[in-house]
Amino acid sequence: MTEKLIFEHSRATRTATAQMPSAAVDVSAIPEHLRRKDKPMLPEVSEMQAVRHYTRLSQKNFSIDTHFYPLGSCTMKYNPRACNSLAMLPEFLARHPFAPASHSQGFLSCMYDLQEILKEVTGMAGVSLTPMAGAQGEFAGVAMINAYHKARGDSARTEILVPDAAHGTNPATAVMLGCSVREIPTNADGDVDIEALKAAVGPQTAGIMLTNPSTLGVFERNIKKIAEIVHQAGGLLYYDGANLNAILGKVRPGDMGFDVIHMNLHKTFSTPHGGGGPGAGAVGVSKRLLPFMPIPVVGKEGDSYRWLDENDLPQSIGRLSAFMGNAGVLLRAYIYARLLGREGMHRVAEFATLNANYLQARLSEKGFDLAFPKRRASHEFIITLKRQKKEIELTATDVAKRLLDYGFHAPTIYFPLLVPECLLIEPTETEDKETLDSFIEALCAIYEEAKKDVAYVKGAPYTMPVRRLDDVRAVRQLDVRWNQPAQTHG
Amino acid sequence: MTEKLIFEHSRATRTATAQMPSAAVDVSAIPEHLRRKDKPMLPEVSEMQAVRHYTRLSQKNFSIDTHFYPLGSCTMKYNPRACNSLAMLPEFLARHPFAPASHSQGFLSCMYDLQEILKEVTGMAGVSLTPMAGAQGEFAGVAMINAYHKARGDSARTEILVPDAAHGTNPATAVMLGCSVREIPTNADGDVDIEALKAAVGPQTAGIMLTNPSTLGVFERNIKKIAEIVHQAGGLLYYDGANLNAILGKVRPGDMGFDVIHMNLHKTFSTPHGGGGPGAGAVGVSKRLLPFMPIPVVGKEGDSYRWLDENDLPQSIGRLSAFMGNAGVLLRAYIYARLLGREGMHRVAEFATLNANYLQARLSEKGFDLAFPKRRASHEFIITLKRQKKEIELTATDVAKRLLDYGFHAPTIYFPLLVPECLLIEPTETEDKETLDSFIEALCAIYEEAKKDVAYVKGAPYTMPVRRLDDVRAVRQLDVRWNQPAQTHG
Amino acid sequence: MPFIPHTETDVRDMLAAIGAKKIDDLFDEIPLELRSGKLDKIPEGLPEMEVAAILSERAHLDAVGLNFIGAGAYEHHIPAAVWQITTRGEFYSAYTPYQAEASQGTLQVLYEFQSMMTALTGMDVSNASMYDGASALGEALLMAVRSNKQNDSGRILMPKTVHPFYKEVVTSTTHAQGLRQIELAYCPKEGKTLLESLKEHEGQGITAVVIQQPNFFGTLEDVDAITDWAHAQGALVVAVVNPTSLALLKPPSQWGAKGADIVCGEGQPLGAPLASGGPYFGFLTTKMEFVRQMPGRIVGRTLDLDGKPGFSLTLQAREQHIRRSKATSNICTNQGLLVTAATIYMSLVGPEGLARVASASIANTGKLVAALAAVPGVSVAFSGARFHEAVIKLPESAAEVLPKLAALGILGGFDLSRHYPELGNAVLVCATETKTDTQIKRYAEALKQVLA
Amino acid sequence: MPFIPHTETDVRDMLAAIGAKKIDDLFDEIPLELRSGKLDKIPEGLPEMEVAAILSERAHLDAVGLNFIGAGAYEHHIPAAVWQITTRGEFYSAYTPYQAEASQGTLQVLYEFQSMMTALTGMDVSNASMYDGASALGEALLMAVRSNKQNDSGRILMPKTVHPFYKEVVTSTTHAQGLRQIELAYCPKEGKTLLESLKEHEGQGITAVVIQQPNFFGTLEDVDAITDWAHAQGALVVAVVNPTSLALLKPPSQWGAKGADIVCGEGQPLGAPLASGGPYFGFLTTKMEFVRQMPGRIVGRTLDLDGKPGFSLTLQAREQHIRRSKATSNICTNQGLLVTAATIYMSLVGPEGLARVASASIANTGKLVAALAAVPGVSVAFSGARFHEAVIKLPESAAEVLPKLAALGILGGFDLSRHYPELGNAVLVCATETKTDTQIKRYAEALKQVLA
Repeated sequence: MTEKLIFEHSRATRTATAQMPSAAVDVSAIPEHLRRKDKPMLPEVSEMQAVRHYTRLSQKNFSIDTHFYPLGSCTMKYNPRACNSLAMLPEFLARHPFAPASHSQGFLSCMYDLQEILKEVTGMAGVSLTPMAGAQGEFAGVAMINAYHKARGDSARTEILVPDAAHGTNPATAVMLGCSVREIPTNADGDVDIEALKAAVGPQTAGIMLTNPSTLGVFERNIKKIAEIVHQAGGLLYYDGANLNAILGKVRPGDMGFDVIHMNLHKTFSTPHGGGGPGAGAVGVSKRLLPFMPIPVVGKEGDSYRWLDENDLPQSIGRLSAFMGNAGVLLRAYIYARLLGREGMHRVAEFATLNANYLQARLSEKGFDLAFPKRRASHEFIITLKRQKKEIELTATDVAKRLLDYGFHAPTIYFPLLVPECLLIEPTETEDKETLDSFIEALCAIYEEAKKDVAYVKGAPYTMPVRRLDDVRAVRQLDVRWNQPAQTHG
Repeated sequence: MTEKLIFEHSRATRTATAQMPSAAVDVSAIPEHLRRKDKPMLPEVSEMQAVRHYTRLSQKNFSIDTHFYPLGSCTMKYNPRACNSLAMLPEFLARHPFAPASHSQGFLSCMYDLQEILKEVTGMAGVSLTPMAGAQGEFAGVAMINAYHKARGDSARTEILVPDAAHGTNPATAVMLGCSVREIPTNADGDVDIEALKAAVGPQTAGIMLTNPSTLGVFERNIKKIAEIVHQAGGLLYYDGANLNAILGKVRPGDMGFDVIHMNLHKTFSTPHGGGGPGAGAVGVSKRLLPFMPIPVVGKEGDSYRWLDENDLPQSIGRLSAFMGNAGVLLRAYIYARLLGREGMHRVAEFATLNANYLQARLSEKGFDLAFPKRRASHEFIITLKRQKKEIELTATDVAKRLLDYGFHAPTIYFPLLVPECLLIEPTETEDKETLDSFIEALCAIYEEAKKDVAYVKGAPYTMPVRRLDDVRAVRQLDVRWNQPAQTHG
Repeated sequence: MPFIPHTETDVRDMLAAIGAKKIDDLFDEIPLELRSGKLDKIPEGLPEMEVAAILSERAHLDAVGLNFIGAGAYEHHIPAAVWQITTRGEFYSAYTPYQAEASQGTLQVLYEFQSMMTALTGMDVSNASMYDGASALGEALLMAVRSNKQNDSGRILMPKTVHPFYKEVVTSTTHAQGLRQIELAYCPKEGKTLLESLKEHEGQGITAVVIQQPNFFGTLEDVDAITDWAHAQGALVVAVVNPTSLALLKPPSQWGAKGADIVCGEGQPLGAPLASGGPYFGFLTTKMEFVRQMPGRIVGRTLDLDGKPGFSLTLQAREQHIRRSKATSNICTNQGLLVTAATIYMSLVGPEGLARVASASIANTGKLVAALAAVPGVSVAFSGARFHEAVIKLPESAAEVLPKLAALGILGGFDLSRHYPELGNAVLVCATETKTDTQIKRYAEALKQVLA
Repeated sequence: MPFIPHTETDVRDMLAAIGAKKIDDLFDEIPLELRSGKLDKIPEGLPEMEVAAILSERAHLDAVGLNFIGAGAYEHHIPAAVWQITTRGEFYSAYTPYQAEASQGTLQVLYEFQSMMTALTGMDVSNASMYDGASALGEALLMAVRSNKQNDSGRILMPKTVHPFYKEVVTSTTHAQGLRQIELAYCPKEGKTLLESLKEHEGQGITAVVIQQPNFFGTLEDVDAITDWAHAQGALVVAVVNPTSLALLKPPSQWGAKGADIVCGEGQPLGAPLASGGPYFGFLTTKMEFVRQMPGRIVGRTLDLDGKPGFSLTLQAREQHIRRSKATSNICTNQGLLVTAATIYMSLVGPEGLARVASASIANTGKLVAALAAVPGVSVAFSGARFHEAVIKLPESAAEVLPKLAALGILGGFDLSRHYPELGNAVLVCATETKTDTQIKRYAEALKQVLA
């Protein structure tokens, strides 16, 4: 059933009275010329209308709490409910970001402990929690690389190397930091082309941004070699920690030779994705980058904790948010880390990898083409529908949309860009075997449907609140806000 | 999509590990012959499996938060979300029922205030909050009537009068208290047959149980007369407060001459219905019944509050629950009362009645037959499909089921028993006019559908998780618990 | 006007449709002399912000101490998921599933709940809940009278070791129907029902024998012997059990040769917070032969028009809205929301988790008893095997000691002197899995200090 | 193994399907010398019950005082419904709506949010959120450079009255792309930007002028004059606004003759708790002509195959996952959950409620200022009209006074001495609608006591 817009429930003077202070509005303190004359077009609805509207809207979402959601490279795993309720304890919610240290020891101790945990799992020398998302973590990472070279007077290093399989954020970030970007090709097995890398490095190399396992779902086997090449050329290594879930407890970026890493805590540490955020993109650094970490960082002196700021880290790349980033997300990550503990962390990568390899093996057996058939899956893997597209015009989009009808969120499609008609599938460790088996059955069933009548599959989804949406129209006839019709309002 | 049973997700040794104490089980303290030998068949699932299962199940419910729910005599109005969050403040949740008064002043003060508020709105002399539902409130009420007569040595009074339109709980309650029940007929306009009442009263009359407005959705106009007749005969008047939402702030049971009343706080005071409870059935009494109130009651001495028990009320009818009833429900009712306040309470009945009369007028205009066309609706009213059943075999059940497809919960059907093919419709004060208009349109549309093809309507619902269920089979092939198939467990 | 969506235009249009001039006209059937209208003592309505401030302040007044009270309400860990899901609007704000097709969520939860309760108790059939444990016992005894065709005297053997407030509730709710409780004594050394005390009731046409396991003192009763004796006498056995304990204790279905006939109890330990005593829920299970005598809602699985399985209320012919004065009980509203919480709780802890909760509670109570008994002047009352409660004897009156402990932040237990004066200065204590060694030590040290 | 559902049987079967002997074999592509495996410093995993105990204890350490700090994060009442709905699993645990058909809930919320933010700011188009207010300002300025074809120098006029941490974040995030901030002085008497200070920048090819309204001191700026000056210079106007204030203050679209060009700000006042500074969300709105230079997600309404309206992400060609190094920004994750909360918040308070919140906050801050100024030695720094913050001057250093107030349970404000040493012992204070007269009095009395 189509849900009206909240504005369509709006009627002039209708209010959720319990949500308004009792006193009438008095604008006498505001100079006449600065006053608002019109009533902003916010909805005028009753409390129940708002509650019912948004409750009903929520039901139109797929989510981890309701569906298998194997969105590759997004690590959609179970978000423990305790992380939410404990991070929302009234005292945590009421704490002002500028509350004095005397009123902050509880929160600061959690942040300090989280820094220590992240140092240990990544093998880095220091951690700053402040970046508010992966992309901001990347920004911080490249900014530190720049600051490092600059501090050494090495001002020629302005080029960032990026494998062509990288997340789009990598080159975008480098550009935001004034760097130029050079792409390094990937070979047929999914590894970085070492010869091309050798040819690319030089005195202009600021560093390389690398995801490992790569977005191709495979572990970069030449990582030591790459580190050697880049380091020898005077560049630094940046680790895009988007895929940390694949290696937690198995191998540490610090041990692989990386100088800086960002961690998507909303992936590996299972903070909620929230329909598009908030995330948290903590950064870890090797010793030589310690002075450049973004502020604030939490320090411990004796038994008490305090913020470290520009006085403590005068070479810092500075602040990335007005306060200290997504504090509540960080609390959730900390709670998750305590629930998991050492053994739990080891098992994350083990079972994420087990699930991915199981799916990969079974799907291959069922006749789907793997992008990298000779490789182990990491925590995710890719199937390509190149053959199906050629034979019966079945596309990745078609399969994705039809999967929704089978009660599964679609995998990531058309990413990485290198693999045609690809589905990047990441089951995560929290899904059970029965669910994986049902997913395999669904994919096989869709393939059979398509063989019989591809048009039917192309018409999917059929059971969602809407059918396939016209994205071209969305751009051409841009409708990005509600316009008040004359009759219903004011 | 059919949702498996939680047991079908179960696998031996699967656990939600974070929910278990760390220590392994040790049964050495239990004598061998008292130990359990088998593993109870509780589900063995992961935390996410449980969360996903019950989240998905929840989506299969209609509820106030998602749908218009005009279930007559159930007062399905908006349950303010603040009532939930404030009643669940950690300190309230952690308080043990036997915590000493020194650790209970907050909770006790809320209960005391609620008693006072309920006294004021009902015009009664005293209130006890302890009954856990309407039916237990009725039980307490009749028990007090019995205790009153007994205390006066009037042991012959063992008959309870009940109008034939009464809730089924009324006669059932009287019987549980060892009384006999005599039904009093209702006249064509929905009022009690006064002559029949006169004929029925006598030295055997313990009292009368009356709902006003009655379950027929109309106000009993002869209430003063009835009170006079019963009181003169030596009986007491019991007010079934199921329909208090119709009269809040307009007329008080105490002023109408009632001796005892129960209030369904989950109706008038908008505590949640919770899929079938918990409710709360506080009782109010006139002066002469004060000594008999069920315990505990909250008393105030100076600035402090304490429980009153059998020492304070030695003639009490006793305890009805191990502790003090549904405390958390009472807290919610108290919070609601504070949000509403005096003005808000006046408006409850006004707008509940406005909505009901509007719906009644519009439906009548659209050709539906009212059960009591000459009467005002109270907070609810009845339409009867007697004519439609005769003409096109359209039943109340058919309309109810088809309404679900239109996105509306059905009204109460086949109650009261006196009116054939009836729909008892209670919109409540929290629904907006647009919703009422859509509901009218839906009823009209269904009628039109039925005129064209009644079989189609009889096949409804079509859009729910299941189609119409076989209730006869449910009784004949009783399946009231899951039986473990041999292969999936242990 | 909190929660009322009507604009002035709406009101005007609606009154016009009705044909009334003003809202007050809609009340013109109420005799004028009855119209009150004033509610002077009701305070003005407040915005949510101000009500929240008042409630927070009051909540803080109930400065919560370290709780060692049990006595029928037990502090257990409740997984965060339980109430986050239970309070979802679709569970929280729905009503009794009268329209089954639009209530499959609640109905399936209830069916799963019934399955879990029959699994825990070992019985054939469960209802969808009662108000609380005490009222469930009342209903169970009324049901026993209806079910025991051989002995319908209404005479009930009621051990003194049964929760005293349960006995009071049974009196309040069953006395009018002629039920009479006959007390059974307990062994002053072991704290469990004296088997010898049964003999005097042989041949008396007893309708039912109640057995609470563990009993109010936390002690384990000789359930086999009492059950077999009762059955030999033609009496039914009504078991009152703690559901947590059933993870480790023999289910009532296996008591004696034939098992208990009706099982009831307080469901609170399964996911309901202490919350000042409610809302909790009672449970009731029985043998299939007695199902039609069972009060309360029961959910069954059936098929829809397409042959697809679904759930609905069943056996409604027993209930008051159909049978009116001939119903098995007047109960209609039950504790559905709490049952939802309990069902989620049991799914999350599973059989192993519940066993660990029970085991850790036994262990902690053992530690607590040892720590308290080590305080000079304090002793343990009973030698019988116990679950997670115990009676300790103090050298001074509990009415003196407990407030002093409370002042130190320790809620030290339930004072037994009113209900069991024969035990002297006795207190019932409890330490569930939530208590740590440090906290137990804190109690012992506080007691030492208070008694010093 | 928290959160892992695999049984031993599952593992065996899955390994068999893969053709591996043990799980560790699946990592055999990782060079052996890199395999770490030890995480010695990570504590053992704990059950939820124990983690809850630890977190509760820590939360209590942050003994919360009566808060009079604002400085960019404001304590407002948040309706209970907001977070009860926002944390529903379907909002909480979904991701970016890549599959629009299975994400209509989130998409419609975002569309409604965009509509509300354009309504509040008066602009044509809004994105679906940025990380926070400070980073939104950085993005707004980068956007201004891309948008201002006439003046793309990257020279930005930045009043000293803009939040100092916003300026720091702008430096951190835009410096590498060549943006340079040029400071504008403020009037020491009125506390707002000196219009005269603009003159010296005429003809300098300024790209954009930033105006924060109300400014960091809580004072209202002469937005019309500055806006008109900027436009006359060919500069764009980037407004930084408090969304609550827009219920009463002229929207940026109406500043001067042509209105601001880009509007951004911190969304926290709209339903996000203080929560140690995050997660909050930034908002960004602009004129339609600049939409393709806007960073971040944008949701559009379109039609489905059946012609039925629906929502999807649109204008994705601007974004990094398509344009990579040529994207408008690297931002992808935004603050969707907070936007959900804000959208529900705005629906619940509506235009009248938001106006009352703003009005009550102005009134309370007025009362607070009066009460504090009555304390001997304390004065008000500025005479300009203000919103809900004010600068007060103390007779002693704030670094001395504030901790003493904190010890009395009063969080007395933000110490301005580091960023504005010229103001002496100055503190920025705030009293929103949540503060009562009693609480304001408590602050004044505590200050009196501390200064005595």
